[in-house]
Amino acid sequence: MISTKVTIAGVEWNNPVTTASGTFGSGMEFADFMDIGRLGAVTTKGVSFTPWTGNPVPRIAETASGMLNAIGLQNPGVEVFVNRDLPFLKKYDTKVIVNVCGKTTEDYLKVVERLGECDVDMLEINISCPNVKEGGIAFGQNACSVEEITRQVKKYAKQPVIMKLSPNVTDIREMAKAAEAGGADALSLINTLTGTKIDIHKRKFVLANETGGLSGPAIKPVALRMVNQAARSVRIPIIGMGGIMTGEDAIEFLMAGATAVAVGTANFRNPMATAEVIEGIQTFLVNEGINDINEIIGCVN
Amino acid sequence: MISTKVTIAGVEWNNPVTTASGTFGSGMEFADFMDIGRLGAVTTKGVSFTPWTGNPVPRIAETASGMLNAIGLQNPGVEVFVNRDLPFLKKYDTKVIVNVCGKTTEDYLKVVERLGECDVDMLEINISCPNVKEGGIAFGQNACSVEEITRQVKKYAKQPVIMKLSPNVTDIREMAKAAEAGGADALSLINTLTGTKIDIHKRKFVLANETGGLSGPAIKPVALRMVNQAARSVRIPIIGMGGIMTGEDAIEFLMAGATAVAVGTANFRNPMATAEVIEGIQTFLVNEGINDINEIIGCVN
Amino acid sequence: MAVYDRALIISQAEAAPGIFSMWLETEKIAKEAKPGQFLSLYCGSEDKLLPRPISICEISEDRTALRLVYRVAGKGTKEFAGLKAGDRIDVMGALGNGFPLSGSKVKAILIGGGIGIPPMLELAKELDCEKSIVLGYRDLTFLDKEFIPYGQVYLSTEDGSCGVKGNVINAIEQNELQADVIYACGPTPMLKGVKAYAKEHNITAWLSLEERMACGIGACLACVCKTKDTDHHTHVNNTRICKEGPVFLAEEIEL
Amino acid sequence: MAVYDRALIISQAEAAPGIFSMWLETEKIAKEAKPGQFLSLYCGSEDKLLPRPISICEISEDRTALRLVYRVAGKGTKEFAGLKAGDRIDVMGALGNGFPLSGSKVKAILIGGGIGIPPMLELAKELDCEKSIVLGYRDLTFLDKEFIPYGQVYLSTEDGSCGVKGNVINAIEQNELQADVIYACGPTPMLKGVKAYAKEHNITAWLSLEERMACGIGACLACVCKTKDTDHHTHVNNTRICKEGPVFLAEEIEL
Ligand SMILES: Cc1cc2nc3c(=O)[nH]c(=O)nc-3n(C[C@H](O)[C@H](O)[C@H](O)COP(=O)(O)OP(=O)(O)OC[C@H]3O[C@@H](n4cnc5c(N)ncnc54)[C@H](O)[C@@H]3O)c2cc1C
Ligand SMILES: Cc1cc2nc3c(=O)[nH]c(=O)nc-3n(C[C@H](O)[C@H](O)[C@H](O)COP(=O)(O)OP(=O)(O)OC[C@H]3O[C@@H](n4cnc5c(N)ncnc54)[C@H](O)[C@@H]3O)c2cc1C
Ligand SMILES: Cc1cc2nc3c(=O)[nH]c(=O)nc-3n(C[C@H](O)[C@H](O)[C@H](O)COP(=O)(O)O)c2cc1C
Ligand SMILES: Cc1cc2nc3c(=O)[nH]c(=O)nc-3n(C[C@H](O)[C@H](O)[C@H](O)COP(=O)(O)O)c2cc1C
Ligand code: FES
Ligand code: FES
Repeated sequence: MISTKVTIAGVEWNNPVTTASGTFGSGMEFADFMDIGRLGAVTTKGVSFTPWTGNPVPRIAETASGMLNAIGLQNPGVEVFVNRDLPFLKKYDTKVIVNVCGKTTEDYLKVVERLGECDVDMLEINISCPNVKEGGIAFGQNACSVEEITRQVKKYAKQPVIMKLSPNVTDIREMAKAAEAGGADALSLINTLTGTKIDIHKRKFVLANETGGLSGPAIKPVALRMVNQAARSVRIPIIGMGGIMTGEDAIEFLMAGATAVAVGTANFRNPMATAEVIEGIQTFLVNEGINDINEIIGCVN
Repeated sequence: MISTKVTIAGVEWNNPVTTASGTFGSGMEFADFMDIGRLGAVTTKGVSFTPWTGNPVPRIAETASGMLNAIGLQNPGVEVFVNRDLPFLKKYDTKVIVNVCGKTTEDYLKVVERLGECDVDMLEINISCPNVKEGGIAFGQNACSVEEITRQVKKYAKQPVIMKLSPNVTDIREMAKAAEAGGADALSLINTLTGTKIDIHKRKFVLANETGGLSGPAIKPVALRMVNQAARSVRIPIIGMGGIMTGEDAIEFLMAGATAVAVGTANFRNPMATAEVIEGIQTFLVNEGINDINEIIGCVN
Repeated sequence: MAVYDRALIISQAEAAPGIFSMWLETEKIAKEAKPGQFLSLYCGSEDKLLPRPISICEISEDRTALRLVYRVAGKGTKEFAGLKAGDRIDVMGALGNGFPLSGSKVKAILIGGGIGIPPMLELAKELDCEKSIVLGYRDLTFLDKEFIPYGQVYLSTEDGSCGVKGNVINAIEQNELQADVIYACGPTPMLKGVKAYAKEHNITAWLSLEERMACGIGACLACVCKTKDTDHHTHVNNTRICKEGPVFLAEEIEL
Repeated sequence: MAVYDRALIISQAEAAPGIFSMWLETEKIAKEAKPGQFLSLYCGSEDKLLPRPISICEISEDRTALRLVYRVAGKGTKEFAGLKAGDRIDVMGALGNGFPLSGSKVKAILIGGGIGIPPMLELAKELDCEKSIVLGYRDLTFLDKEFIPYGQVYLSTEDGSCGVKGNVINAIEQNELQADVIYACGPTPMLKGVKAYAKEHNITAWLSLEERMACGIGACLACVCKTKDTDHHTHVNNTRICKEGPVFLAEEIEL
């Protein structure tokens, strides 16, 4: 019997695969295509305290082996999440990770506080969204503010806290260490790389927001490098993501030092992508004669 | 008659297309496939004072719409360059840009000094190579050291100085401004993004150097964003690069604010890539009824 | 319920320069498909990740196959145009709400503009009432002959080479067409015109919208359009075109 | 001189499980090609940018076509295996130096290991001297029958299912083969063994090396191998396999 169980900040997942925030809604729409209960965890779209309208359209653009998005964290707010989406998710045998966003520290804390009353397994704090003017990435590009917001969130959080880091930094190790110093229970990375695209016939940016976040296989080499650097710098577990399309891609992240992985953009190419990643991991373990997935975590280091 | 002439730091190029350093050797090998004289400028592989051996192999790996390289700046040193490669390049009606690398500030200055005696049109100072342990990127990730090395180089340089910036930074605008403050005549960006790849069967990094620089269409959105940010932050001209495969790609960089562009990884897919980019630019100008390429530079801003 | 399928291409032909007509065998999707719904088509080449939304143009009588008519607009549609009978393509569908079929008592105008024309064909077949069909083109026409069995067809072309010179509204006005309900699909400027026209004449108008999509199933919020009222799902004045649309009552959305 | 060509695929067949044999019509390249040279093959899919180096296995008698024999090792070779007669593929060649042909007076051993076997076929055809041909396989053999006209063929397999159990050196020793010159292509461990054997027996050995390539023409310095002496081009102890090689005198390089 092969074991794919992993434990992140005391929470045991059936397998190391979750969804990347914002690419899977709250799971409802994907339930037509796959059994959500097969996932190690579901990570929700970013949830703020009040409803957010997001950015004007066009919000996305395709790029070579990647895509840009500037959704701008549109979401119905934490109350709708708690009353509509959470009960849906709780029907499945999977962990629930709520991705939290805010424009000010207070915003984050109010959501964290509200979720403290709910049956949620983990919190993922998005301090790295490149698509909102205030908050988001501003918190994630400076080691002091990463440490400070982590410390604040930890004060209020009833669940283990995953800090989601931005790749748009000179040294990811500093940010990882700052989050750890602030008390983070785990890290997730990478969020998207800021990029843009121009419509040369219209002579303007394709996205209404001008810039957006680059995701997909294009960024995988950068994501893997950062996950590896972070894993070598901190003791807390890491959820790795960025361009994972297959089980083999996921294995690369595990070997680089991630304890779990998230599948994002791949969901748009194939709504069964997460299930196929789980199967691909299992096939690899069988073929290589590995009995416990934990054996390969960080094995390149 | 359509004009594709651009002027960078007082040097007039017949068209805005050059080669990205390290992807075209000193041009000799590509002369079998195209007329090098058609290029606006040839940018050479990095040249150091003494011969460099570079990194162990494997030095490259393919990634989705991109590649990783960790050549490590192998080169025969400035004397061989001056005596063998430069005379070859001077046979063509194109500008010659020499890419300069070093491990210490002194290293750079010695090369710059030696080239001052030579018939070279411009110098490109590579302070952004992620593949050498000392020098390279270390200079390019901190605004103070960018400004300082620029100032030093400018003291010794007899030719206009282009500072080549690293994308592995939190804020490219700071680096651009620092180079401008140090006296740079132009900027070029982006160099490669640091990334990695793992061989899951061997359970080790694919590259002997562990990490390498990511280039190719995968990074184009990031490159375009940084070129646009830099163009909005400084007054000196910019040579844009990162994933340019076609004339349309080049036009995107010009519209983002670059005065010229460099074609790199595309040369490996197609040895006539630079010539085809030049033709593609011309076709676009004709189709859109643009008489002077300078009309579209920075037009999205 | 939307399903993902590896559909078989039954036929592929160039219907007009740059416009292709393709029949797909996909019983799972065809059996419950409705006019105005669309499919997500996936590219085989791995550098293109996002699905291409293409409307259902016709549903085969035995409901095992779907016809798509599409214009080669970029890299993805170019790839599709290169596929041949016997090849397979990944598709998801049927997506979106589709056009609501009004009863047989009403008078309807069906308006298609450019590449918004294809979805009107299945609608024309299924709508059981008096129909005027107005098709607007830039210059070259396509698919227009196929509408003849289903109603009176009026054409407009920008260059006047065929039918009324001008746009679809010009064609409606010049032909003095009357209606209780309008169904329209086409470029945004046309839809704006239709919305204004319908409001002025107090006609119910159903508009089919376009927007860039990533998931196609309502999960990513890429494809929103502004709404007059707060949307029941998003709780803001924004609704998902791929899920709540692509067909909306003109008065409920902002263009 | 190397040229870039859009070659026509004349035929493609699976020669053994996972091993494909493809004939390409490319007069420009074939007319000056030599055994031991290779081609860069480009992928059609835009997500794969780097060329795949594949050795010339045979040159047609009229020098208009080339045969390549390759193993499906990853994404690129998988794409090539899907091409059919009549399709086209971008290629560059002929690249590298090729094997130097020794005169007719000598005794030669040609050694091929695994997917290093194909280039030995054209060499066997062109070498005009007494030849022993030693082919090493893991288990399943391929291409071995085609060598029979050109010399005495000896096989080795790791599992002993065919020929000598063991490697090519075991086959040489067990068959007591003698030579003045050795030509070898195969995996690095095999080449190391050949180098040591040649040194011990004082035989001139030409080895064909492999390394990851980006440009294939000597411009990028991706594909170097360590050399005993300073290389004339690079001025360091590193030489370009794609340009100065892939064939080197064993004593001049470090493995
Ligand atoms: C609901 C809906 C129904 C449609 N029905 C049809 C139809 O029946 N026939 C037809 O020819 N076209 C239709 N379109 C437009 C069609 O989706 C685009 O022309 C197509 O996606 C272009 O893809 P490409 O790869 O050729 O272009 P590229 O420019 O290479 O595409 C790049 C990206 O932009 C997206 N994109 C580009 N143009 C559009 C567009 N106009 N709308 C939405 N996304 C776009 C692509 O899907 C892709 O993600 C429809 C669009 C929508 C939203
Ligand atoms: C001079 C030379 C001659 C060769 N001749 C033959 C031949 O005749 N028949 C044959 O089957 N194989 C030959 N090879 C090996 C062949 O190049 C690789 O098997 C092939 O490139 C793998 O590509 P892929 O896309 O299937 O694998 P992937 O793993 O998807 O390739 C990814 C990248 O790695 C490179 N790569 C992977 N393996 C190798 C390798 N062993 N050597 C060099 N680059 C590699 C690819 O070219 C590509 O850039 C030769 C290699 C060299 C250097
Ligand atoms: C459409 C879209 C929306 C996203 N929304 C969020 C979000 O709400 N919160 C967040 O932390 N990350 C968000 N992300 C980032 C992803 O969770 C993930 O970090 C990133 O896309 C890299 O993974 P991938 O390459 O597998 O997509 C979003 C990404 C995409 C493509
Ligand atoms: C194989 C290789 C070698 C390179 N060597 C150098 C170099 O010597 N000096 C330098 O400044 N940049 C070097 N670069 C970076 C390129 O000049 C360029 O900045 C980068 O590749 C992005 O452009 P591209 O995507 O068009 O390749 C190298 C890139 C590659 C792929
Ligand atoms: S495309 Fe994702 S919500 Fe409509
Ligand atoms: S592959 Fe570029 S030098 Fe050999």
